[in-house]
Formats: sequence, C-alpha cells, structure tokens
Amino acid sequence: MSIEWYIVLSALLFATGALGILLRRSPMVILLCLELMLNAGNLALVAFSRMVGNGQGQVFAVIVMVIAACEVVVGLGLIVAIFRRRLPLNVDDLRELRG
Amino acid sequence: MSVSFWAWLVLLFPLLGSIVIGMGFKALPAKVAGAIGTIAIGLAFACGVAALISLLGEDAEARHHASSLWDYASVAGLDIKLGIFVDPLSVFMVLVVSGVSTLIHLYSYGYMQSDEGYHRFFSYLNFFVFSMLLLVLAGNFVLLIVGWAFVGFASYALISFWYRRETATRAGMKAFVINVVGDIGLVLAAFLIFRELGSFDYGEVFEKAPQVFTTNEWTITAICLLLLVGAFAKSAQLPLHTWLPDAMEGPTPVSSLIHAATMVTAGVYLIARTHVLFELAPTAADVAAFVGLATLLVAATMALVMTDLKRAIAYSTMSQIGYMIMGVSIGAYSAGMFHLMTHAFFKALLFMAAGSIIAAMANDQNIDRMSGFGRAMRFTSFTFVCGALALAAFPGSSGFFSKDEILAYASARGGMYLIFTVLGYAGALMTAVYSFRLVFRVLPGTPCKEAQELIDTGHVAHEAPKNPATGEPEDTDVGFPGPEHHIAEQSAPMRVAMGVLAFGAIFAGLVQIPGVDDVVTKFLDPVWEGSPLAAIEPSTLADWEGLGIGGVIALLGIGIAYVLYVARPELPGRLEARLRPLHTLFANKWYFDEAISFLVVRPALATGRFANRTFERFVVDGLVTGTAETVRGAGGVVRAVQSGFVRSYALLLIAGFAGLALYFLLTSS
Amino acid sequence: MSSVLLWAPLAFGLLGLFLPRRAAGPWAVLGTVVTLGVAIAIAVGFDNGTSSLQYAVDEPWISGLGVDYSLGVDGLNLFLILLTAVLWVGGVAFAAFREQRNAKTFYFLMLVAETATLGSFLAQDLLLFVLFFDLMLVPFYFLFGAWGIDRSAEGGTTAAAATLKMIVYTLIGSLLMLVAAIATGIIAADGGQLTFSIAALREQGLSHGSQQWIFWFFAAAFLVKMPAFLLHGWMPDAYRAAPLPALAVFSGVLAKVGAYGFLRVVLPLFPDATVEFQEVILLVALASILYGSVMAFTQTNVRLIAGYSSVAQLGFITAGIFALRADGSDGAVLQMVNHGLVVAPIFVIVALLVERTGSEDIREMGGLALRAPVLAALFLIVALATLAMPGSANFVGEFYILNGLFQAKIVFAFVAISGVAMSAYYALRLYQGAMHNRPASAQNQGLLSREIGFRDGLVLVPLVLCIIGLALYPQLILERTAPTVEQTVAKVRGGEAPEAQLASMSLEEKAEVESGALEIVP
Amino acid sequence: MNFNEPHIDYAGISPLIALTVGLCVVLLSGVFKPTKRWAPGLTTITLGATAGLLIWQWDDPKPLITGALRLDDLAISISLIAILTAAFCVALSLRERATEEAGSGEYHSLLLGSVLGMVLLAQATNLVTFFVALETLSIPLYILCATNLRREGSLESGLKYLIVGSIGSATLLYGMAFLYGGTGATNFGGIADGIARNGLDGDPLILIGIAMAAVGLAFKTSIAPFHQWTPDVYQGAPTPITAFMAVATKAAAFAVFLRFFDVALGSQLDDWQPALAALAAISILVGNVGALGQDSLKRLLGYSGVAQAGYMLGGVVVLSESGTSSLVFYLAAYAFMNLAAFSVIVARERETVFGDDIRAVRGLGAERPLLAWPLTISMLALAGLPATAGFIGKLYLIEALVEGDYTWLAVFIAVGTMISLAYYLRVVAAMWMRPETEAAPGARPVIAGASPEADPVDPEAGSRWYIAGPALLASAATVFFGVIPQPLVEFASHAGAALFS
Repeated sequence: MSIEWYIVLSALLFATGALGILLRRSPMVILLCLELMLNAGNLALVAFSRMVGNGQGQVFAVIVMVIAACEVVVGLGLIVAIFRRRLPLNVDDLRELRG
Repeated sequence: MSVSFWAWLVLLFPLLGSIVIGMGFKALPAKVAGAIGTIAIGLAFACGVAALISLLGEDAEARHHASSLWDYASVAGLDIKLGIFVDPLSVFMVLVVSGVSTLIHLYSYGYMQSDEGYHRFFSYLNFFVFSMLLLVLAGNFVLLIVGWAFVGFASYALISFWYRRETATRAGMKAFVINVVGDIGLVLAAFLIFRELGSFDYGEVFEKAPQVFTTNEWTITAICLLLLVGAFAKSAQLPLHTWLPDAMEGPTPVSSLIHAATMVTAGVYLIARTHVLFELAPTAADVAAFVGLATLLVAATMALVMTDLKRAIAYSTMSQIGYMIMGVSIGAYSAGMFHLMTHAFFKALLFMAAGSIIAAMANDQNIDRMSGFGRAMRFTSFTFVCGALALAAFPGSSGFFSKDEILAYASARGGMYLIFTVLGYAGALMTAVYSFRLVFRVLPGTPCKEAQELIDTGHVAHEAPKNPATGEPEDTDVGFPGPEHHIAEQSAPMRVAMGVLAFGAIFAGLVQIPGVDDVVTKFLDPVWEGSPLAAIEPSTLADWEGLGIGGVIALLGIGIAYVLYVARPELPGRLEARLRPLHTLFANKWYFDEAISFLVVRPALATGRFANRTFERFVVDGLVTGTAETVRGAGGVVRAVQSGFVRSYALLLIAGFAGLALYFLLTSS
Repeated sequence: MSSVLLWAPLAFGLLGLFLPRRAAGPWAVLGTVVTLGVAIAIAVGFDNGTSSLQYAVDEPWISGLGVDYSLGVDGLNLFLILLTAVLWVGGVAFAAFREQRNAKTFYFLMLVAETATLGSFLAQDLLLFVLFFDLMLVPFYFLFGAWGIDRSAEGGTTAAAATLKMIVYTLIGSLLMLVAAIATGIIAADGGQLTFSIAALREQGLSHGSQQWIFWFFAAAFLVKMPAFLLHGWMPDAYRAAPLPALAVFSGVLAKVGAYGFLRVVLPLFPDATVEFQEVILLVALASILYGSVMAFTQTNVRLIAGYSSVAQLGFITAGIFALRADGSDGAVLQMVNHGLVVAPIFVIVALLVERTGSEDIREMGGLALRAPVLAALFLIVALATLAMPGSANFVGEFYILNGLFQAKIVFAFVAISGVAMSAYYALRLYQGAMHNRPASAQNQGLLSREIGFRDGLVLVPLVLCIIGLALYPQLILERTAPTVEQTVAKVRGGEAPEAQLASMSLEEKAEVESGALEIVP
Repeated sequence: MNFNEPHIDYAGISPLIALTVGLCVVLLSGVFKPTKRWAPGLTTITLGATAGLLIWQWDDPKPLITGALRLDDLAISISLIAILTAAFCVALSLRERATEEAGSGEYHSLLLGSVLGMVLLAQATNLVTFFVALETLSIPLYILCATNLRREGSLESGLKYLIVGSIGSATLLYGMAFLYGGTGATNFGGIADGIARNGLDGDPLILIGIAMAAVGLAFKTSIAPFHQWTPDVYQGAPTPITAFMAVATKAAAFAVFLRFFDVALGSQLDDWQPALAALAAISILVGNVGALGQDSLKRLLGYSGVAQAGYMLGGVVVLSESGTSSLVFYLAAYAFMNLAAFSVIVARERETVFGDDIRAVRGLGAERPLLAWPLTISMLALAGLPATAGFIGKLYLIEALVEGDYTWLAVFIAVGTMISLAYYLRVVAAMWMRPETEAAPGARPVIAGASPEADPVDPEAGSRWYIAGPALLASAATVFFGVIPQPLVEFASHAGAALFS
C-alpha cells in the first residue's frame, strides 16, 4: 500500500478541519477542528517518516501532540473565562473588535 | 575736465536732488525742497553746457566718448558695464531735456505751492529727469533699457501723483503697463542684437552691424521692428498711444514734462541713435515713417474735436511726435531733432499756459465753459498765443522752420517719400486749425464766471475743485491736489518759466534758417557721418519753397480757425451735424481704447477667471483630492473586510494560502 | 567653518528651550544673527574665480551605507546660504517683536528649520542632501499647523489639514527622490565601493537608461517643492494657513531649494537625461510662468498674490536653468537670491497691511500711503523689484535667464517674456490696491493708515537695502557664481550632440570653436 | 555497559537555562502572598541575566544540541531585541489592571515563557525546534491577550488570536511535514541537501511545503493577507502586551523567516522570491490604507505594523547580507519607535477615560509636553522622517532592495510611506494643533472609551517613572540612532554576517 493514500487521508483530514472552522460557530467545535488539522499534520509526518525510514518524523509527531494538548487547554480556559463573563459562546457574536 | 566727466555730473545732480528731497521729506521745508529740486536740474543743465563746450573744443571726428564706472553684470560672455556714451546727439538731448526741465521745475515751484505732496512731487520730478538723462546718455542697450524703464516708472509715479483719484491711479497703471510692453520690445531687440553681434555696447554694435548684416536681411529688420515697439510705446505712436490722453490726470507740470520736453521724444531719440541699424533695414524704417504719418494725421483729427483743453494739447503732441518719428525714419535726422527741440519749447509753454488757465477754472478743463480769458489773464494769454503760433508754424516762429525742414527733406528724397511731404502739409493745416481753435475758444469773447471774478476781484475762483474726469470732489482736505490754485499772473516763478519758453518758442527757429545758419545741423552732423541718407541735402531754394508753402498753409489754417470760431461761431455746429459719423469717430478717439480692451484686456481677464474658477478647482485640486479619495476608498474596503468575524479571517487566511499554493504549482510546472 | 554655520542655529534653539519664556525671542534673534555673522565670514573668505569646493568637510557618517557627512561651499550655494541667514534674521526678529503662543517651541522650530535649510544647501553628499531636504519640512509642518490660521470659518481648510496636504504632497517627491538617490549611488558604484558623494558620482556617471527614470524622480521632488505648474495644489491652502514670519522664510528660501537641486544634483549627475527632457521641463516652466502670473492678477487675497507670483518667478528660474547655458543658469542663481530678497519683505509687508486693515482682501484695503509714506516707499521699492523693473537686480537676473533661453530656444523665450508684462500688472495692482486710492472704508471699517513702527523698520529696511545694493552691483553675485555654473553646465554640454551644442553657443564661443580653441565633446 | 553522555555546551544554552529557571521562580513567587510583589523585579533580573549571558556569547557562532539550535549573532541580536521589549513590557505592566487580575506571578512567568519561545525561535535550525519554539512563543501570548478578564475585548482578542493562530501553526506544521517528506530531514541544512540530492527543484511537494511554511510565518509576522488578526488582537489585548507582541513576535518570526528561507530553501530562491515580494507589496498597501481614519491608536498601530512588516519582508526577499542587516536594523529601530508610542498610550489610558482613542492625546502638546514629544517622535520615526532611526532604517532597507534588483519594491515602500503620513501625522496634529473639524469617516465609539469597564483613571500615570521613563528612553534612542546610527549599523551588520559567511 503506497504512501499516497496516507497523504490523501491526511489532506482530507486537514480539509475537514479547515471546513469545520469555517462552518461551525461554537468555539468548542472549532477547537476540535483545530485538533483535526494538527493531527492531519501528524499523520503526514508519521507516514513520511515511514517512507524515508528515519524516526525524526515520529518524534516530531509526538511533540506536536503535546503542543496540541497545550493549545486545547488554553482554548478551553478561554472558553471558560468567556462563559463566566456570561458572554455568548458563539464566535460570530464576538465581533466588538472590527473595522 | 573731460566731456564724460561733465556727463557723469549731469546724471549725478538730479539723482542727488531726488534722493535728498525724498529722504528729507520731513526735515526740509517745502520751499527749500522746491529750490533744491530746481537747482539740481539747473546744475545738470550747466554741466550739459560745459560738456557741450568741451565737446566743441574737439575736432568733429573725435566727438564721441565712452566711459564706464564699473562692471554692472558681465559674465558668461555678456559684457554689461555701467557706462555712458557721449556724442553731439546725446549732448543735444541733454541740453534740451535739462534746459526745459529746469523751467518746468521753476513753474512747478509756483504751481504746486499748496499741494501736500510737494516733496514727493519734486523728488519724482528730479528722478524723472535723471532717468531721462540716463536714457539719452546710456552707453549700451541694457543701460538704455534701464533708463527707458525708469522713465516709464517716473511717469507712472507722476501720472498717479494724486493717488486718491481712482482715475489717476488707473491712468498711471495703464501708462506703466504699456511702457513695459515697450521695454519688452527693447529687451528682445537687445537679445537678438547680442545673438548676432555678441555685444550690447553701442560702439561695438554700430561698428559691427554693417559687416554682419546685409541690407533688409530678416534679422536686422526684426531687430529694428522690435526697437520700434519700444519707440512707439514710449512716443505714443499708434496703436500704443492710448495711455497718453489719460496721462493728463497728472498735475499740469507733469503733462508738460512728460509730453513736451522729455519722455515722448525718447522714441525719436532711439531711432536717431540707432540710425545705423535702421539704414540697414529700410523696410523697418519705412514702417516707422508710415506709422509716424498715420499718427500725425489721426492725432490731428482728434485734436480738432477734443473739448478738454489738456487732452487737446496732448493729441497735438502725438501729432507733432508723428512728424519727428517720420522725420528721423526717412533720414531727416537733424531736422527731426531740431523739431524735437522747438517742440519742447512751445509745447511745454502751451501746457503751462493751459495749466494756468485751468487753475483759474478750478481744475475744470472743458473749453466749452471757457471764454474771455484774454482780458482776465493777459500774460498767460500772451504766452498761450506765442505757443499756438509756434505750433501752427506761423512764419518766423520756431515751429515754422523745424517742421517744414522735415517736409522739405522728404520731398528732396523724392520718390514715394513725396507722400510724406503732401500729407505732412495736410497735417500742418489741421495743426494750425486746432491750435487756433483753442486760442479762439478760450481767449476772446465775454468772460465766463471764473474769468469775470478774476477781472473784478483779482482772486482765483476758490470753489472746491472736482475731478474733471469723474466730477467727484477732490481730496483737498488732505491736499491732493492742494486747496488753492496758482496762476502765472500771481506767481513770479511761473511767469519767468513761461516767459523764457515763449521767447524760445518764437525765436528758437532763428538758429536754423536755411542757407543762413544751420547751427543744429552742423553740430549734429558728426553723428550721422557715413550715413548716405544724412548726405541728402535739400537745396536752399527747395527749403525756401517749402517754407513758403508752409507759411501759406499756416496762415490759411489760422484763417479757417478764425472763420469757424470767431467770425461765424454757428458754423462748427453745422459742420458737426453734417459730418456726424466722422465727428463721432474723432470724438471717440477712433475707438482705440475699446479695441485694445476687446483684444487684450478682456481675454486676459477671462483666462484669469477660467484659471481661477474652473482649472484651479477641478484640475489642480482634483489631482490632490482625487488621489486622496481613492486611497481613502481603498481604506474603506480594507476595513469592510475586517468584519470582526473570526471565521471570515480564517477564510481569508486559507484563501491566501490557496492562492500562494496555486502560484507555486503554476510556476513549478 | 561650514559645520559651525550648520549647527549654530540648532545649538541656539536647544539652549533656548531652557530659557524663560520672555528671553526666548531675543535669544533666537541672537542665534540667527550669529549664524548670519558666520555666513558673512564665509562669504568674505570665499575665493571667487575657482569652481572648486571651499570650506569642505568630509567625514564618514554611516560607513556601512557609504553615507558621508560632507559639506562645502561653492558658487552655487554661497549666496543661497547668505540669503537663508539674512531672511531668518528678518523672520525671527519680526516674530520676536510680537507675542507668540508657546514661544519657546516656536523659536526652537524656527531655528531647527534654519539648520535643516542650511544643511540642504551645504550638503555635498547625495543622501545627506535628501535627508536635509526632507527634514526641512518637519519644523514647518509644526509651524504652519500649530501657529497657523484656521480658515474653516471662511470656507477654507483648517491649518492642520492644509499643512498635512502640504507635507504629504511635498514628501511624495522627496521619498521617490530618496529611492532615486540610493539607486544612483548603487548603480554608479556597480558593485564597487559604494559612495554618495556628489563629486564622486559626477565622475562615475550613469548609463543613459537609468538616468531617464532617476531624472524624473528627482525632478518630481524639486518641481513639487518650487512649486511648479500642476504640482502647486498644496500651495494656496498652505500659504493661507501659514503664520507670516514663518511663511516669509518658507517662500523666501525653501522654494529655491528645488531650483538649487536641479543645479546641484540633476545637471551634473544626469546630463544625458537633462538634455533629453530639456523641452519637457521648459514647457512646465513656461506653464508655471503664465499660469502663476494669470492667477496672481486675478487673486484678491494678498498672500495668494504673492504665492502665485512666486510660482511664476520659480518658473523663470527653472527656465533659466534648463536653457542649459551658462548665462541662463547664472541668471537663475542670481534670481533665486533676488526672489528670496523680495518675497520675504512682501510677506512682512503683508503682515503689516493685515495689522492695519484687519483683512487680507486687497479689495478691502486702500489709501494706506496717506499717513505711512515710509512704508509706502519701502513697499514700492519691493514691488518694483518684484516686477523685475530694469535697474533692479531682478531685472538682471531675468535678463540673463531670458537671454540664455533666447539663445537656446528662441520660441520659449518669446512666450516666457510675456510673463514679464503680467508681472508688472499684478505687482503694481498689489501696491496700488493697498496704498493708493481712497480708503475702502465702505467695506472695511477697521482700516487705518499707520506708519511703519521703528522695530518693524529694523526688519524691513535692511532687506530693502539689500535689494538696492544688489541693484547697483549684481556683479557681486554673478562673478562668484559664474565659475561653478560654467563647470556645471559644461558637464551637460558634454552630453549634448555637437550641433545642438554649437547652436546654443554665444558668438565668441562659436569663434573659438572655429579657431579650434574650444573642443566640442560629443 | 558504559553510556557516553552527549557533549553539552552549557555556555551556549545558558541563556535558555536562565530563562527557564527564572520562569519557574517567578511563577512560584506568585503563589505566596508576600513574594507576590517581587514578580516584576525577578522578571527583570531574569531578563537582565539572560541578556548578559547572550552578550557573553556575542560573536562566537556555534551549533547547539546536535544542530537543533544555532547560537549566532543573528539569534543573539534578535533575542536581545525581544528581551528589551519584554523589559519595557514589565515596566509598563506595573499597576496594570491586567496584571492584577491574572495574578502577577502567572502574568510575568507567561511573559518569560513567551520570551523563551522567542529566544529559541531565533536559534532554531530544525523543523522540530522551529515548531516547538513558535508554539512556546504563541501559547503564552494567547493567554496574555486575554488577561484583562473584565474587558470583553480582551477575551475576544485572546480567542480570536488562538483560533486563527492555531490555523496558522497547523498550516505551518503541514507544510513542514511535506518538506520532511520530500527531503527526509528535519534540520534546515538537511532539507537543503535533500532538495539537492533528490533533485527536487520545483517539485510540487516541496513547493506546497514552502507555500505552507510561508503562510505560517507570514501569519506570525502579520503580513497581508494573513494579517487580519493583528488589528483586532492589538486593540483588544492589554496595551503592554500589545507593545510586546507588536515588536518581539515580529522580531523572532523574522529571524526564523530569514534562517529558514536562507538555509533550508535558499536553492528555491527563484520560486519564492517573487511570491514574497508580492506579499510584501500587498501588505504595504493593505496596512497603510487600513490605518487611515482609525480612531483607536492601538488599532492604528496594528495596521501600521502590517505595513511595516511589509517593508521588512523586503529584507527577506532580497536574501542578501545587506538585506538581513537592514532587516535587523529596522527591527531594532521599530522596537524603539513602537515602545515609545505604546508607553504614551498606556499613560493616557490610565489618565483619561478615552482609553486608546485618539481623543486621549488631543492637546497633549500644550499640557503634557513630556508625553507629547515621545509620541510625536515615534510617529515621525514610523513615518520615516529624517533625524530618526526610522529614516535610517528605511534608507538601509531601500539600499538593500535596490542592490537586490527590487527597486520597484523600494518605490512601493516610498509610496506606502506617503500614505502612512496621512495617519501618523493625524496623531501628531491631534497633539499639537487645534482639533480638526472634519470627523474621521466611520469613527466608532471605542471599547475603552465607551464601555463601562473603562480602566480607573490615574491622572498622574503619565509622570510615573515606570511609564514616563520608558517613553523618554525609547524616543531618545529613536533620535539618537537617527543622528548617530553607526553603532546600531555595526550591530545589525554582525547579524547579517552571521547568516552569510
């Protein structure tokens, strides 16, 4: 089974993530989609590392997972803060800053 | 003492006078200022005489001197020195100018007594004389232009001397601008001369010109025509004459100074000075001659119908200058200069007498309201008649000899130049008529109110003077013009000045009786040496024939005037009715003002308005605001895209990435 | 020496900030006077007859970028420096005799402006020149904006808006010029040692292709600064807004920097392009002459009459330079000084008129000469000089300019000279409208005729004396300018086709060529 | 069995250690009441120490951690800029509401964390370190933006930054994956070799990778069209943080931008050079026109930041020593100019109720010259007027561009500068000149001004040493390096030499 399929899959993941961000309004879902995009990257890395046959890619992937986790944590933290301010949990309503 | 030394002194005194009076306008008492002014010019005249004497001391060939003080502006191949050129011609002019000016100063000393601007007046007057002397003594074209423009400015200052008069300031402006047009002509001529001969210096130019130019080559013709523009503007020749009648807004002495003695004769001097060039360009010379002829006729017709005393005399001046221009352009140099001299005498005299009368009329210049001054002001009337006789070329008077000499030369030159003789005599007839028209309208008859008062009380009418042009009351409260009037009968200085001039007007002719003594001609001859035209000499017989004809015509004209204005006073009215269109044309000065305003002034102002209202606003500002608006619009777009929707940001980000990726893929393959 | 001259005003300005308010004005005057002293010392020690640089300073400034701190005086800038020093004394003194808001900052800015202006004249390094050229604007931005007049009431713009317009407009040129200057240096260096010293660049020379676009970048900057026709959009508003003492020096000196730039930079560095675009620039110059004059005699605001008249005058100067003949450029340099010397007094006088009439509209003035003969006399002299009355140095300047133009491009000369007649009209109109006729008290009650005060006399009289002095002896400037100008123009002639070169030569030059004394370099 | 420990260059990594230690200490100090007050001091000490260690390493370039990092003058200079900015930020954060709310300790440790990220990023020579550093830099910032919990805008900006930022990093990561896939290496050198070895010139895989990497970096340096977060986040975030972001993030991101595109992708020059040039031009335009008529000063500076980034990208585009040096110089100058401006804004935010609205500085020239001058200088400098570091910076950049045959981009910079005058000088005019009558089109009530959560007013703020000090210091430096730029030029040219030699 050749590498292409992995890349296609990861590309699909990436696209799904991007589309999700574009289409959904809830910050939670958007965070999920971000994860999706990062993991698309991970998948690609792992696949490639298999292809080129050195471990760097996998190491990279592991690190990325950590970072992704951090991001989500921060994101959730923000969402909580917003929630406590009784602000709507809808990114489209957060547009005081514009122009 | 060398000639040029005296010449420099001639320049120095009037300048000093002008500065001293101008600076000391607070310190000096009025009379002193007047005295300084008069004396300064007197000294200039004295130095002129000195120059003449030391000039006569040399032999004819050596009678030209150039001298310079310092490099005025000489780099890059232009060599312009602050230098003068002295030869019989310039000395002759110096004498005429300074001599007559001295008398005019004397006259003004009395005439302007009560005027507030007394200091200013004499300062201007001295400056005027200085400029005129600079003009005639200048040693190169640049300095000539300088003098030329100074004269123009001085006349502006004097014409608008009573600067509270709208009419006066406007007239001054007119005179100045038209003179500037003249200057431009000279400047261009100078450039062309420099281009061809590489110098501005008289000596060099006149020496090189014959070698460089072939006769009637276009360049030399162009040069001469450009010079003529200057000459015409200054000497009030068609069509640049319109400033002259308006210039009557100035005080009377100014009129006499500008017209009679000095400024207007500058053109004549210029042509005489550059005769070398004109002889290389006969076409241009003929143009000048014909313009002179036209002017003398047209002006005469206007003088026939003017009812304003000073303006009538002004037109007669134009006409006389026409004679001179004609003379010097066809080659009658000495004759032209001689007429210039005599004219200076009698015209200055006429203006002074007129001024005296006008003063008696409380600044009213309308001859219809004047009569009977013969009894009221005997001295004035006497001098007035002397002037009129000379102007009308009454046999024996100065005008008689000078004018007819020009015409005689024309006939002697023969060919088409006979036209000038014939029409010149026609002009002479008109001259006689209009000059005595004035005499007969003003002097005889039952005294008018002012005259009567003068006879009875010996007082000059004291009613508040009005601006003759607009009829608005004058600012006598601030002394522009002064509240009192001064007439010759009551002011010694004026009488002296007029007396001397009257003598000159009558007897000056005697220095130049054909065949008997040709003083002027002999004196001036060295200037024209080598000129073929100057060589042409009308035989003494021809001269006398000419004089005969002239005399008859003069008498005839005076007779006509007598018939029209004394014997049968109703005739003029009928003639006027009969020749209505002609009269209207003359009375409206041939519509020259209207034409100029239609051709030049209106278009200029229209362009200005267009530039101001339309072009500046829409194009120039549009350039700025347009750009600004575009940029601001772009800003609006950017800020509209900045919608605040985080998802739209994401979209743009991804779109941007897509675009970039697309670009890379396209370049890759 | 030149460094002293350059930094003296700034030094005084900085010290002035720490003085009490009262002292600020006199101190600033002292500063300008000292500067003038130095300038005069330089002029006295100036050795005329040589075209080379004098009082030269040359230190590396930013070695990494090849920018040097190099100053110098030669025929081109000597008298412009003097002019700057003189006018600044006048302007600052005139301001010091009146009450100024926020005085310390005001004088500080005035002195900064002087340093910047002197810098742009002294600079012998292209980038240094550009730097000072831009820097000049900054203080004037504040002076015009913060001390200016708000015209929004009478349907005009606010001072801030007007001055913003001015600075954006003029910087458009300067920034492009910055790019062009750098490009000049780099292209000329061509991988070698990078330098921006004007002298060095003159030797290295540029390819014709690059000259073409660089020329226009520089031309844009200079033409806007003058301002020339179509690029003068910033001028009316700025002139109406500006405080008069600042405006006097501004239009007296800064406009000249543009013209000076052509002589200092464009002609020597881009000779081919100069020859190539001669006609285009000449057309612009003619347009400026005609348009400026026409506008000047239709305006009724005295500031704008003066403003547009200087558009016309700068047109003459440009025309003179682009006659590409020694006499034309000599005249141009002379005329720069002359114009500075007349336009500054005019604005001083305008200030006095406004004080007397309470209006800037010529129609609401009149009759002021009655009680103010001295003021009238001074004004008259200035007005006559403005209209280049023969006998004034301005006439000599215009005479040289037009002669150069006439010998080079006769048609242009004929058109240009018509501007002279118009100038006669608008200058006299300005004078008469203010001084003559009856007071226009019908429209304007506040009008009173008052003689010029002694202290204002101290400002005005010396300037007028300068005018008269130059009128008597313009050679003073011409003989010192000529050598440098000759050399500058010769550079261009070098780039010119021989026959064109012959055509634009005076007679004896032709003679020399025929006799083989003068070599034509095609 | 014996285990040969890897050689560790402690000197080299000492700055990183210092920062990490300091980070922990500050964090701990925040936990206990009495030590809470020390946090700012400790932070400053940490920063000082780090700076000292970095300077100690000056001018001996060496790879660290088996080539994952490279400590050379470029890295050091950039790190120093970042640290300087952080120091300013600390000063400006004193008594700042945001600090109180987030808890002083956390706030400062997050700041240090971000700095750590920057120092790393400046040294990164490996995709992994690159990515890690980038995130270490960003994530604390996401939080710091939102630290002003009571202001809705602050939270909003935090979330926006997080979301868009993560998309950016995701894209970057994906691009890295491709590059790795193509070349089989993660360290820059290896990538370059890989491209050469596998003959991947213009290979779609690599190019997509480049594109994605470019997007990620362009995002961090807020290059249009990836700039849209900038104005919002700048406006929403607490002002000291905005100042920090505006300068330090740009600096670090540009450092890696240079390194990555030079070392790793130098061979692909012809492919990416025009693209980057186009991006630069676009953001010059967008940034400058966007800033016109903005009433919020922070927002205005945000847009101007976009434009300035466009100028600086020019330094990357030409990929030359002079380009790099000019970029570093400009970054340093940019730091001074912006810090001066932001200090004044902080002052006015606390003094007036207008927050960062332009009304807050109206008439400043007359009443508070001590604040007006710094802001004026920084505005003039940003507008690139002479006698300021800004002018020299532009001069330097343009010189580099012309040398690199990108004259048209130089002209673009000139044009952009002209537009920029309109808004920079508007601020100056507001300070010194009588108020403009024409209201700026589309002016909206601004957050701080209009909302009830406006910060409490401290009328003395402007004259407190920890605000006036930085303002004067920064503006003085701006002028100093405008008149005597030589030292800064030396500094910058070292950095340039580090990359090309």
